[in-house]
Amino acid sequence: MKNRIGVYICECGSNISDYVDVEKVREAVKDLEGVALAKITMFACADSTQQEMIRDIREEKLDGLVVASCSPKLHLFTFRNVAERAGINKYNYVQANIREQGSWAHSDKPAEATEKAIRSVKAAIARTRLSEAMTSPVISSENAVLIIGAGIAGMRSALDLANTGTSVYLIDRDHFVGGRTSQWGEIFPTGESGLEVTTDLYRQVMKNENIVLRTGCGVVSKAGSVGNFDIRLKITPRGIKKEAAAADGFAERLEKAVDACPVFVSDDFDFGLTSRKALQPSGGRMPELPAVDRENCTLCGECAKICPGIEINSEEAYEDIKVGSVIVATGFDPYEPSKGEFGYGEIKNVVTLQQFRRLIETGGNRAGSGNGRRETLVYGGNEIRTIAWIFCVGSRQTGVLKGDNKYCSRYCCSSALHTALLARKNFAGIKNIHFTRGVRTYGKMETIYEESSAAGDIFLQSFDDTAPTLSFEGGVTTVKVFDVLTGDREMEVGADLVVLVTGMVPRSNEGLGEIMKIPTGRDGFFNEVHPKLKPVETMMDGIFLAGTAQGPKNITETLNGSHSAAIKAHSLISGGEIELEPTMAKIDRNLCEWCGRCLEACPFDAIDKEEYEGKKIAAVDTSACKGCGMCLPVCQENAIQLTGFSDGEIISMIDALAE
Amino acid sequence: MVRIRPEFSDQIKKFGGVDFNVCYNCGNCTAVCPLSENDNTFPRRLLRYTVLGMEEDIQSSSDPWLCYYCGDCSETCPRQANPGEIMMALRRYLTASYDWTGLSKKFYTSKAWGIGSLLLISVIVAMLFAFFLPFSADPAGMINEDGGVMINSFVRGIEGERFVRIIETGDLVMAAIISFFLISNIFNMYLKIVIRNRKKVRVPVSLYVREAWNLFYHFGTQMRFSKCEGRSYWVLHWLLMSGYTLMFTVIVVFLPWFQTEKIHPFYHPQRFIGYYATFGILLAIIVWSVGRLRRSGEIHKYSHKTDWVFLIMLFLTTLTGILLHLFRINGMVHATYYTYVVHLAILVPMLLVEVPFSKWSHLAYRPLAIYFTNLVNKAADSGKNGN
Amino acid sequence: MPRILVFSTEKISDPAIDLAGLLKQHYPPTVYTISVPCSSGIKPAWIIRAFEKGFDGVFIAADGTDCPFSPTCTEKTADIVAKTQVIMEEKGMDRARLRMAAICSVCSEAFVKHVSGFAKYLEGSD
Amino acid sequence: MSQDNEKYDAIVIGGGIAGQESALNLADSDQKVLLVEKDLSFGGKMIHLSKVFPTLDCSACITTPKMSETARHPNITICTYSEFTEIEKLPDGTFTGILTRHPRYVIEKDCTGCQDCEEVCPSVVEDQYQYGMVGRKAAYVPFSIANPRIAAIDIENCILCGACERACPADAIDFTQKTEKTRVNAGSVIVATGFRLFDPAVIRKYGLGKYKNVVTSMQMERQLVPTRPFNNVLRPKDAKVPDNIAYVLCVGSRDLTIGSPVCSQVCCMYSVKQGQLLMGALPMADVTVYYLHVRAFGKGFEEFYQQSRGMGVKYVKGKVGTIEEKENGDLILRYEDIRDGSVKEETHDLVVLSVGMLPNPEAGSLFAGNALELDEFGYVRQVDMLKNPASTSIEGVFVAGTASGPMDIPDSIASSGAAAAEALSYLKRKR
Amino acid sequence: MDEKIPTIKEMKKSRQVPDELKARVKEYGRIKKEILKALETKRGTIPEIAASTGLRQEVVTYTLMTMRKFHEIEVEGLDDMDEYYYYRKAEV
Repeated sequence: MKNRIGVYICECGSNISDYVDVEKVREAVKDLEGVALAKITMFACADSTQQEMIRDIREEKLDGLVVASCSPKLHLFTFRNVAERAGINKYNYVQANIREQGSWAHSDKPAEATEKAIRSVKAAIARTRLSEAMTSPVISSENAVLIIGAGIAGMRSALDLANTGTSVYLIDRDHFVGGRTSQWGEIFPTGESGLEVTTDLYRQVMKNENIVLRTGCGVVSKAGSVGNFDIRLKITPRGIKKEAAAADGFAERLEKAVDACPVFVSDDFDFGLTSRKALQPSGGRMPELPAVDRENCTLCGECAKICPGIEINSEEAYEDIKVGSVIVATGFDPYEPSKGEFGYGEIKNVVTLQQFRRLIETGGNRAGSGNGRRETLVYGGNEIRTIAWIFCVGSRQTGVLKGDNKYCSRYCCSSALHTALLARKNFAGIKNIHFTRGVRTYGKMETIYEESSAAGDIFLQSFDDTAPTLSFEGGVTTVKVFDVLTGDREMEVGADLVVLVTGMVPRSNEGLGEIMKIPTGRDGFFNEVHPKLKPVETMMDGIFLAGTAQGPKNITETLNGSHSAAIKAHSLISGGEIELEPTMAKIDRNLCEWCGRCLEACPFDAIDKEEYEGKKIAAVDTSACKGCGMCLPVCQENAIQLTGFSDGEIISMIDALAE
Repeated sequence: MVRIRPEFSDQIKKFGGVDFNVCYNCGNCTAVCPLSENDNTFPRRLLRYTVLGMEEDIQSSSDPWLCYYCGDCSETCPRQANPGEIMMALRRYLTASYDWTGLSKKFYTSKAWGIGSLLLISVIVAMLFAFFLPFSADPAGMINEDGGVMINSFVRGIEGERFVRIIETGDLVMAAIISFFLISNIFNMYLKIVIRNRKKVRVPVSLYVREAWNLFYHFGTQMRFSKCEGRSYWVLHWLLMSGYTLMFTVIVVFLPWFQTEKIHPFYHPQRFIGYYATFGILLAIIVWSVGRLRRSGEIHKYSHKTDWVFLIMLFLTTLTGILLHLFRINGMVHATYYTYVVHLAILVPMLLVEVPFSKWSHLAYRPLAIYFTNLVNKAADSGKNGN
Repeated sequence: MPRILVFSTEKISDPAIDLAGLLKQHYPPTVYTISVPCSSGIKPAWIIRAFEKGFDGVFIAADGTDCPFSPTCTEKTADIVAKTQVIMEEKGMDRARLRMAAICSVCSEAFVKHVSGFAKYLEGSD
Repeated sequence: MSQDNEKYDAIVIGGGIAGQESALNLADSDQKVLLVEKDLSFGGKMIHLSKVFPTLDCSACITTPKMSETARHPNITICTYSEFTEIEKLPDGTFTGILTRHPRYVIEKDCTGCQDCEEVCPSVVEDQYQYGMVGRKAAYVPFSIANPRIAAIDIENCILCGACERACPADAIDFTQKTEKTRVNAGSVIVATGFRLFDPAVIRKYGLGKYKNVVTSMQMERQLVPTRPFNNVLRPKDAKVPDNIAYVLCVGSRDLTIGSPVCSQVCCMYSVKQGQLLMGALPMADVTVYYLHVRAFGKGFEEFYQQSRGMGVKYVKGKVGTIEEKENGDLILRYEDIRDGSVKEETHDLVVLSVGMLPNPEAGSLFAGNALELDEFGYVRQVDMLKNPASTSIEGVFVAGTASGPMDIPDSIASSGAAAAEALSYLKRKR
Repeated sequence: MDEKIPTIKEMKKSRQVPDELKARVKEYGRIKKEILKALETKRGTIPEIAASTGLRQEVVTYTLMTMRKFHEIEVEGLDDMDEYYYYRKAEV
């Protein structure tokens, strides 16, 4: 209980004193219990007054401070600072707002404004008497970060963090890094290939001694909280000894071993366009080491007989690491159309955008007559000239399009048009007909749209109430649509190839969301706390999102998010300790009868269960609690208090105001 | 059902379409066009037909003729797709598509054909004079009492009145040829715009009569053009059109009255008409040539080669006409006669090529298109009201 | 004049009440505020206490959708109101003496309207 | 010019949301930051918005806490009403430039923001923060949630009557203040100069300025804010409550006639948002949006757009060609309804032009000799978009937010994170 | 506190007030007076005020809304058609 409180009533020039009789206020409070002095000042915030307060606090041995002046929004921190400089705890300072909520709001009724000011100051004094000295709790933190996913997002974040001295564990489920970007070929706007970009990042990653890269690696479990996460990793062996690759003649022997491998699987790097063996060479991907696909390997041993260095029998390994923060960069999967969706899987010349990308990249399908210096594009043995592009497959599923993906996948319009232009540039005689639902080449990407239409690409459009239809008759694939741009008349195109412009869905992540306890949104992607206030933060303190794990993005946008996640993680943990808000829920251990309601109410997962004197009670995870107080009203036993807003403080204020 | 034919737009590029593929179908052009109305919305729809290769829809449309190319659409087009120029190109394309001989298309799309045909006719005209109407060697006595050259008396052995009759006959033959082609082309146009539409609309005969006044009204006034912003264009166009038509009528139908030996006083209608037409035509030529050279304003940004041929031919005709007049009133006998032949050698091919097959044909197509459009629209309206 | 206790929130509704003063938008001077971190952390006991101590009405100026802590703020605050109103009815109080509304940080006009209307209501019901 | 060079780790030019976010990120990583804002208050454009899409939370509720956090941060120094120019790179990789502080003729530390000066000032000019819809005084606090919330004297419009000086209870008015120039050094520079709003007066066929009931979307934005210029959403001509409002999209975007080929990314969504807000503010009103393509591409945008359709906002595909005024101030919009291909004329009583973003030309002139490269559209060139998106043509200078191209708020914030992260890497590398 | 010399004097030495600005301030004052006169006895909508003062509607809107901002004018209800608000002089 504070007994020597100093009260300062500010005139604010005349802004307060014109309407509030400050002398009357002083009279009313100067003799209250606990008040050691009460003064009137012309400008409480003036430097000289601040000095005077400090002097008073020291000389009069004050233990609490009340300033009745403007809104705390303006000067709470000024006077907390005064308190601190004078040697009393800053939380023993309380500000009474008698300007914005006093003299100004009630300038029409000065007498009542004075009355309100008196009560407000009394309430502030009452609160100060019960105020607790608080210090911000500090927890230690590990200056290490786990980054899940070594695509462009994960590698970017890893490099940022490592460059600023933080240790990074960069893991990827796959045996090769680069993620979706490495599959993408030439990219707008610079024309670099995705593989070039990811290889460059990979080289930087390998050079950086602060980064530990683990491929074939996933998260098994997570314990602990911000600053101190305990993570268990599972590492699937690559099946190749690193040293072996350096040996003479390895490349030839590997080639033979791949030939000898009897297992054919669809090559997901080419989105199923080609097949590969269970023993996969890197094929230009990083690291440039082959890997054994454990899921499909039959352990026949044929390869190992030919190529020493292949170890198909090595065991899975586990590794426990301690990190201060986690960045989730698990990326996206392209939407997989269901069988029969726009002819997919039923009509043979229907492919997805991603497959088409690989088709024009691989070059393996280039053949045929050639027209001048350019080759023709061949798919399934047929020359491709007219390509029908069907947009929004797996996105914006509203109206006649059935499905759960209501969102727009953002990147596909620009990407499809860029790809169509590439096809036009690289192959002879290509004609592109785009069946759109309104082209969404936002920002500078509008220039791709302009370029492609200038080149002669044709755009048709339907609204939600209709969609293009496909038919396959007599060896000809026909796409039809009622075209909004031509007075809703039905248009048809005979297409050599149909490309379904498929959007993004969250990448399957084997329950990572549950392990990390981070929520997903309606669209299935991981959700940030708030798109503007906390755009890369998750509800779990210390766990951040980077890249398309959060939602559809293009590469530049992905990089922006990755940089942001990295610097947020860095500023959170690099100091070695984390300062927390002192306002926090506190459990009265004697009163608590664990019912779990507080756990349910807490938006931050900051309530744990613990044993106390033979009973189960709630415990507040101080590193996660944000002091919102949502657990307070749900507690049947009134066993929770919020520091700074305890029952005592609030009730004393209510009483003072009601008096 | 419409089958998309992307290659069609390449064809229209030859008729002068520029950059129209960049159109993103915002409809701005149609909305700013003061002539675009409910039943006939353009230019976007026509541009769209072009991009998609909807040839039949284009051929049965009268819309390109309803456009007077004020340039507002192109000027305000956010994608700079030159919608106005596509209407121009489509007018050329339609002129070619009405022409059953196929010559028009050749003139428009081939430089060799375009210039070759003009040269050929020019040479034929010159040859005709050389063989059948050779010059009299003696300039004496060719000056009349006014001191001017006797224009009709320079052919050896043929006196003035007969000469005029011969030239008049030639004129009428030429007019017949022009009319034959033009009228048959117009019939073709009628088939495409009115008859093909029959599936949808049947036009009652009475309507043809009731709407006929429109034909003359629009031909005479070009009133639609004046709805476009910038009235000066309309004035200019009207001056040219009226001057040209006057001249054409006077020369073809009233030659004996126009081409007299006597030089009338300045205020005589014969001379007055000549001066008026010369002024109108010359002014238009100068303004448009300067415009095209400077590429000022939307309508002059792009010039098809036939635009230049047209302007040059018209200019040469006018120039030789003026010279002829000057030489004549100043009594310069030889100069007058040579210039007379040169004048005809330019005028005749211009009329033969331009009137039925090229630019000048719009003089007929435009008012007819309005007429046909009114027929179809009114028939459709009464059909709707009747039902 | 009826006395009203307003529970406002530090980040969202408090600035709106300040703004009302700044713009000289008057409301009854018998409206007092206590500011808390989030409107979904108000204990029913506090509200009941206010009534018992003589306040005629309690107004919760809630965060609404602008809540910096959780999107569930509105429903949680509504739960508190509902729960408290049950207690009020048990104690024989008019449940309409407790009101809530979301007040965004610049919604000063809305605040003034709400409390003035509330005051009028309370005056009438007295 | 003072001799003592001030030194910082980073200078952030522009105090909008991008500048604040960049500064906070760097300051949280223990870098000393100078935030330079040319306006009287920082906060940028965002502080003036109503609610923001697609979450519909109020812009001020998001911005003001961020502003106080920035203002309070021990590692951040803020200079408002200031410019940082003539920047040069030194051989050691650091930067130097001139910080110019313009006089506001008010002593910052003494002003309490009481607005007594405003009350007595007789000179009224158009309030730029209300986009000219009402007036403000020549002695004024910029806007109610300004930071710092203190007064300034607009000397250009001051009639030198001295009333403000007499009225100020804190003796904070000081007409003797002069422009101050200081040389400042920093390890790196972040350009967050933001964008310029397109001025649709140049599109004469829309009649902005001539027809008083044609307003810009920013003016509508202000009308929808609780601190709005009028007592409700009203027509600026005769203060009538509008009941049939039209939005004209792509005004100043995707339009080569005004030299702006790019899509502004935000106009569709803010129009969708304003439509929803208007439906709330004026329940009887009809809202029609004339659009080309609805670019609802971001997280939650498409859903937000569909929601507005569900609420009854009408969407018509077609660009408005011309606007004409009727005698009663109503406006006739002529457009082609693309779906049925007909030309239509529709009467509305208020027309909102959804104006786009243009590059802020200031970004190019910050550096001595215009050394900072711009792209073909006039935005700051991003030299490595596929690996380091915030990097510019000068190593050590980074770009955040709309200085590099049109962006919405979440994208601006993300790009500011990138600028801060790349700047931090640069600073660590140079040390 | 010691008597301070007003700093405005200093400013007046180096600065002239343009006539155009003086005229504008005067004009605003005139319009303001007109509006107040129109509202002397009864409330009015902006078209009504414009009609009775002969000022252009948009000028009345701008000035009246500015006056409202500075608490010189208050809003008093909506007309029967729900189209125009009534405004009156603020009670000071």
